[in-house]
Amino acid sequence: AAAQADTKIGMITTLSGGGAGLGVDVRDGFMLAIEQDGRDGVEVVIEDDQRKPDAAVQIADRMIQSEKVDILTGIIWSNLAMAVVPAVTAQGVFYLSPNAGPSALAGKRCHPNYFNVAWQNDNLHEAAGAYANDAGLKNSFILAPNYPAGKDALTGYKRMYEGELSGEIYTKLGQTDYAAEIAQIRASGADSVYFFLPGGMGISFLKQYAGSGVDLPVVGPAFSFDQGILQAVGDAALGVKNTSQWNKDIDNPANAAFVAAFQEKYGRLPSLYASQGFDTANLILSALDKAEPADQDAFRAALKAAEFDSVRGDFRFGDNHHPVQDIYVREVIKEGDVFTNKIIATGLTDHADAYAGECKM
Amino acid sequence: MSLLSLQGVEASYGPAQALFGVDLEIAEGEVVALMGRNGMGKSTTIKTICGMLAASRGELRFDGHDLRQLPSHKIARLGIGLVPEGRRCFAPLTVEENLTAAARPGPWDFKKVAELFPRLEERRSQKAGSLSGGEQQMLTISRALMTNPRLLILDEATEGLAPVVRQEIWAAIAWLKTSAGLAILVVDKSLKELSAIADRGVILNKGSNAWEGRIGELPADMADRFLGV
Amino acid sequence: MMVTRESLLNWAMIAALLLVPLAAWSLDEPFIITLATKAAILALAGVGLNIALGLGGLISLGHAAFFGIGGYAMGILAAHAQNYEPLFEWPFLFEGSNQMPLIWLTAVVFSALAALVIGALSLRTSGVYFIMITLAFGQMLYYFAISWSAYGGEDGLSIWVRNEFPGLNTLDPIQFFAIAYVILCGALFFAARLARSPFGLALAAARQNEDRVEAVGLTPFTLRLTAFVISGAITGLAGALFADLNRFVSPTMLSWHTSGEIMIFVILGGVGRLYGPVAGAALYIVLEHLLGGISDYWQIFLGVLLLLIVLFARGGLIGAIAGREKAHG
Amino acid sequence: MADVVLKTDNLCKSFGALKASSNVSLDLRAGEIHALIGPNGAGKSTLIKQIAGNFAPDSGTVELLGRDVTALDTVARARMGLGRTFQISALAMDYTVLQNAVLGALGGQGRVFRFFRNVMEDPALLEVACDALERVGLTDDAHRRTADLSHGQRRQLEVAVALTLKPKLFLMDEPMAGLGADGSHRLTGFLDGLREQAPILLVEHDMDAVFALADRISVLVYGQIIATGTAAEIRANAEVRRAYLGEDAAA
Amino acid sequence: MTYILVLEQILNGLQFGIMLFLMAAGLTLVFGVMGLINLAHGSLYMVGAFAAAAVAGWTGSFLLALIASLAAAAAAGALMELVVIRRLYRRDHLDQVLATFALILIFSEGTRWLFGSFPLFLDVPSYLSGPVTLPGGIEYPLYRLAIILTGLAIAAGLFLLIARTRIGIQIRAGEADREMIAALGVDISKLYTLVFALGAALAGLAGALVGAIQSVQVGMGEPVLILAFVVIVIGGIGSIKGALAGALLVGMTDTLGGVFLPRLFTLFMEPASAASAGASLASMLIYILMAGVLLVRPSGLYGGSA
Ligand SMILES: Nc1ncnc2c1ncn2[C@@H]1O[C@H](COP(=O)(O)OP(=O)(O)OP(=O)(O)O)[C@@H](O)[C@H]1O
Ligand SMILES: Nc1ncnc2c1ncn2[C@@H]1O[C@H](COP(=O)(O)OP(=O)(O)OP(=O)(O)O)[C@@H](O)[C@H]1O
Ligand SMILES: [Mg+2]
Ligand SMILES: [Mg+2]
Repeated sequence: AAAQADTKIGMITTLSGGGAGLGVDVRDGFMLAIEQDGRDGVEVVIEDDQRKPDAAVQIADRMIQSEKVDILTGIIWSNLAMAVVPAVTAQGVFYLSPNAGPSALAGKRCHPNYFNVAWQNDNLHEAAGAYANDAGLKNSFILAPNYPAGKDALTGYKRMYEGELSGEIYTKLGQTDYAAEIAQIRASGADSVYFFLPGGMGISFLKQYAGSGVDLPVVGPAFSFDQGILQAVGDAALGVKNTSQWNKDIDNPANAAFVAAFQEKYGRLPSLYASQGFDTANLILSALDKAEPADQDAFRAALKAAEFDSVRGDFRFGDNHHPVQDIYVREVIKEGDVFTNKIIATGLTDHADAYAGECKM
Repeated sequence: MSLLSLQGVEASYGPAQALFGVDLEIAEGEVVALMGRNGMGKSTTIKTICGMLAASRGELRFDGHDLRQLPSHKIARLGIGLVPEGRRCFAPLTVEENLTAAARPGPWDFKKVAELFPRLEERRSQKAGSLSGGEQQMLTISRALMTNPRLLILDEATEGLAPVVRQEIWAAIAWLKTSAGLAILVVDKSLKELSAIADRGVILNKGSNAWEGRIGELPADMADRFLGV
Repeated sequence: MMVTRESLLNWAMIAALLLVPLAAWSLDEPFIITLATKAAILALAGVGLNIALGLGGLISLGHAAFFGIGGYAMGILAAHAQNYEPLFEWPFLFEGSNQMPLIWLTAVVFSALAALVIGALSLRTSGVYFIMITLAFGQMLYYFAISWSAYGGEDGLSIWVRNEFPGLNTLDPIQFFAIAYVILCGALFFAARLARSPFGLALAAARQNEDRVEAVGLTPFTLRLTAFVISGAITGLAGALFADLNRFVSPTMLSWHTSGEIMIFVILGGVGRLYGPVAGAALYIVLEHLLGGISDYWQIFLGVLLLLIVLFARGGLIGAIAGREKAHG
Repeated sequence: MADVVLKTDNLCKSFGALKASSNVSLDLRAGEIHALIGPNGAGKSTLIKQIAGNFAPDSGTVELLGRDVTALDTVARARMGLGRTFQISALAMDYTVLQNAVLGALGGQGRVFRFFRNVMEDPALLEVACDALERVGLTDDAHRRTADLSHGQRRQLEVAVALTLKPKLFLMDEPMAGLGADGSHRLTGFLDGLREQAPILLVEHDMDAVFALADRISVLVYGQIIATGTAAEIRANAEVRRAYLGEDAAA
Repeated sequence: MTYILVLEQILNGLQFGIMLFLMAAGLTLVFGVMGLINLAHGSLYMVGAFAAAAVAGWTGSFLLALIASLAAAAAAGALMELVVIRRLYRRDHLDQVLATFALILIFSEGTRWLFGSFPLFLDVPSYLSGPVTLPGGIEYPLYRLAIILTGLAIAAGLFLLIARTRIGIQIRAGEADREMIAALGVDISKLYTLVFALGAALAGLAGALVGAIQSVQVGMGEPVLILAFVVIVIGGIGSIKGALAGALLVGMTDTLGGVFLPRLFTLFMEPASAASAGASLASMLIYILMAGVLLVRPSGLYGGSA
């Protein structure tokens, strides 16, 4: 029985400033699904959080108190999620994360009304560690920025990786020059490099790495090799392996339709973030088919069932409401003028996260 | 024809009016003394001439040019050299740099200025800010000369100087008048020296003209009333 | 005291800051109340900064340090109170606290201490160097907080429920607003008295002419340091309230952007105007709120508006409305 | 001999190669005006700054009221009773005349760390301040902004602020500078009366004022005192005439 | 750790310092000469990088891209000066802070509006790419060597311009007393527009040079802006020599601190936490350096009176 009453979805995401690209992608993917569905009675309100935690908290308050939204989504960054999610779920509203999956929310602080549609933060790093074993890498040099997500990243990699570490470095958050780190890599005798440097940091690192003459294989999570920023990295990224739960060449009808529709509507290839936005919207719509958010238990069960056509193919939630999914290894290639990825292997199959056990729900 | 001519000039600092109609004429090669008690508008008159303060009414002409239309630097380039009240040398610059900054082609250059004030030659590469008061005063006079002006304006140029130096400066002014043929507008409190050198005196009182004529002929009651002597 | 246009305006402003949320309360628009609370708290931070900046002429670009310390005082005390993990056991067992008065006291004490240390070092410099050295200390704390994993690092610390105040329900927006409003009024009253006190006279004189103050036998350094400490303490108190408003604290509160924003409230309202920060914070928040909906590029409009205000409304908002003359004594 | 309130002993101060003070020893006695004259750049202001505590001398000592104060800073010396006027007016320009005077009174009283009482309504401070303004003749201008005062009035205000401190001696660096003839006359008369209250070390280029006022005159040339004596003695000194006064000064 | 690696890291510090200098030079010029706090200097850096990326995209020529960065940033700077900055000289620093903060918003979002939210591509030209082997066997990217040399040449040129030429002297005179220099017949407004455009062009060039090895994106100027402020304050405001010294000091401290502190910490901590604790301290290091320098020399290394 389709829900007849109006459903209001609030999207809080980053639409201005340096990190806006990710927010724009999530929003565009999300709205594409909503428009394709075209049903009446679903209203989406979108607000820019400027990547400021306090702004995000206030927008959430407003959406809940004034606009009376039933569901919130959209946040890109872990620190904003940590600020917003607990307060939102405590007020009895559903939150679906289209990106960010901080470990606390997967473990000790999990909540029945919180669902993560993307990944737990460690997932892609774990897959990279597993891939390193498969690829026979025995002596990795690993680096990440010195903040919680960075530490989680290296921890995630080390959780799966079985070889030796020739070096482990935490860089400054927002650092743009990596000459010193690259020199250390050169001197370390490593056989490969694993790095997690999101956004501009990754672009800088790769360009400088390519120019340094160091020639070791590089592995990273998808964040530094995604559609939005690959063009800015250019040739420097060619051949790099990266891990992702999605790519545009995953072979299923939902994905093919999504890629084509996205390209048609926005004139660019969809990114990982767009796919996550798209999946989030479709998940919500599938649950709305079964229950109203006001009927919390029913709606929660409908979400948990996750009966929608994910662009990733198989998709299901674990007990802590985080995905259990395959994570692939991609390689950066050039198609015509455009840099993009193709899947070359599967890193982890049906993988859940390491914190599920801590979640008591 | 007069070189500089002011007619009915009025000017204000924000809401406070300071000049209420000042008239002033200076001919080529003439030395005019502008006099008056403290706060009567002498420096303000000078600032309006130099374009540092806008006249709200009246006419200001220099050599046929309407000064009210011109920004400060263009006025200076017409040939007006200013020695301002309170010295205002460029403190972080050396003596030589102070002079170079102002230099424009003409007979006055560093060598000639150094002849007039040999002390400056000795202090050539000292920062102007650490010069003694008198040295700074010499520097600002030299700086104005380096612009090779036709009209030199001296606002309290002998303030704070030792009597000997003061005599030197008066001698220099006299020399500028006779040998260099400069027109000079001079503000100073020393009546004795002014009457020796100036062709004419103009007294301001509360922002407008109170008396004009040869200083020697200033009636005693006026001197008392307008100058306090 | 003479009734000037400025004092009328001040009364109007402080009344509006009270009436708007009251109206919103009766119309059941809790978010407007939240906005007003935010304005009141940020104005409080501005009032703190204004004591250093307007009265003492100390342009501090590091006040986020105190704002953040206040925030972390709240975060740490409340987190321990929630976890039942004692904060320390010696000399006595302390399990944190979720009582606002105790949190405020902690915030004030620690931000004052920080201001004492930072001020004592920074006040050896002046002018632009002072601006930058305060910024440096702010950044040090910022980077420290980012990597301080015990309290969440860059992710920050989240508190589910607002802390408690005896006799009030702080979760009710209007009641929490009332707390912030009363504190703001208290700070304004204090700042007004301070400006006219012997200390205020000497402090402002040190801003205008240091030599003169020394020559009458007063030490500008001590005057400034005292002002800096008072200023930091008030801003720290604002930080604790702000964290409570969001039920969240993170290193963002310590970043130089935050310092810049607090400073912008002060400048926007009018430097040295007692109520300047109130006007500035309110305007900024309203603008941010109204423009946010216009387009993705709304910050362009915000920029243009700010620019117009600086260029054409000299003396800030209050200056533009009430006239340039500052009221003295 | 009258009490010595200020004494410098062999003060030396160099800026690089330049000796701005070399072995300067002078004293100021109760009830006198001691004028310090000398060519521009002779080191008068530098000496004043060493006495006031702005510059530390390279060697030598400064004694104030019988105490060695060489190691003390400006504030401490001001508290001991050293009143001062500056060569370039140092006043709080945004304040009213009265506020500047009250500031002086506050400094004199020393209890500045009070955060609640209204300073401009403190009768004790106001009395001191108004009294000082009265003495310099600025009572009518008490509520004007200092920035709007004429140059001469600012000089008077400087003296008034110094007076509020009830100083035991004055240092004055060119107080006549920039004053017109009438201003100089008035100030001369005023300083004349002031010496009873506190002796003055006066740096001045206005010879009319110096000769009218000074009990003793010291002449500083190239950082050295070349002569000390009464007005008549100094006027007659050939070296002083050559270095400073010029030939027609004796007339 | 071999001495080669140490040498290489010193070279890296030098190179990072030079990059900072390029940014700081324009800032210190404008700051010292015109007494203006220009927070929007970082925006000019961004304008330079975007202009370069756009032109490199159209023409494929890196040289043209550099020229475009100079021209675009200079033009943006001149425009900014004529429209906004010129009204701010006589205002106090606070008005300048607010106005130039507003300019940041306008520039950043304006750029995003023009170029979109995603980073742009700008790469090192092939004739400057790849490593070269230096005496002693150090392999070092050619492009970074080129940056070092360019930076040093610019430092020398600027120093001569300001210290020796008449224009330089007039600029400094204007800094001391703007009204007076105008009254002496110098067109100080034009001079200031020029200086501002020059400072902007330097920032733009820095943006383009650095953009080739970093990411060209909105907001790229802000982190560097703070570093550049740190540099000029350490060096002493207005001093080109100081900016160079400050930049090298900051570059060295940051690079070497980042490399050696974690190692130092391993002496008494286990590796993972040493890496993290060392990195934390390293990120605070330049601010500690700045505070330290200012405590000893309150107006910077080469600053006059504050
Ligand atoms: N910057 C200013 N702002 C406001 N008022 C001013 C300013 N400068 C001067 N005035 C006022 O303008 C009037 C004329 O001042 P001006 O400086 O022209 O006098 P002056 O004749 O040069 O006196 P002095 O001999 O003391 O230099 C005075 O009443 C003075 O108070
Ligand atoms: N900080 C300094 N650095 C270098 N030289 C200085 C400094 N201060 C003063 N001087 C020099 O010391 C000498 C004495 O200066 P001082 O100001 O004491 O002279 P003064 O006797 O007060 O002269 P005036 O009567 O002109 O005011 C001058 O030659 C001056 O250039
Ligand atoms: Mg005058
Ligand atoms: Mg002197």
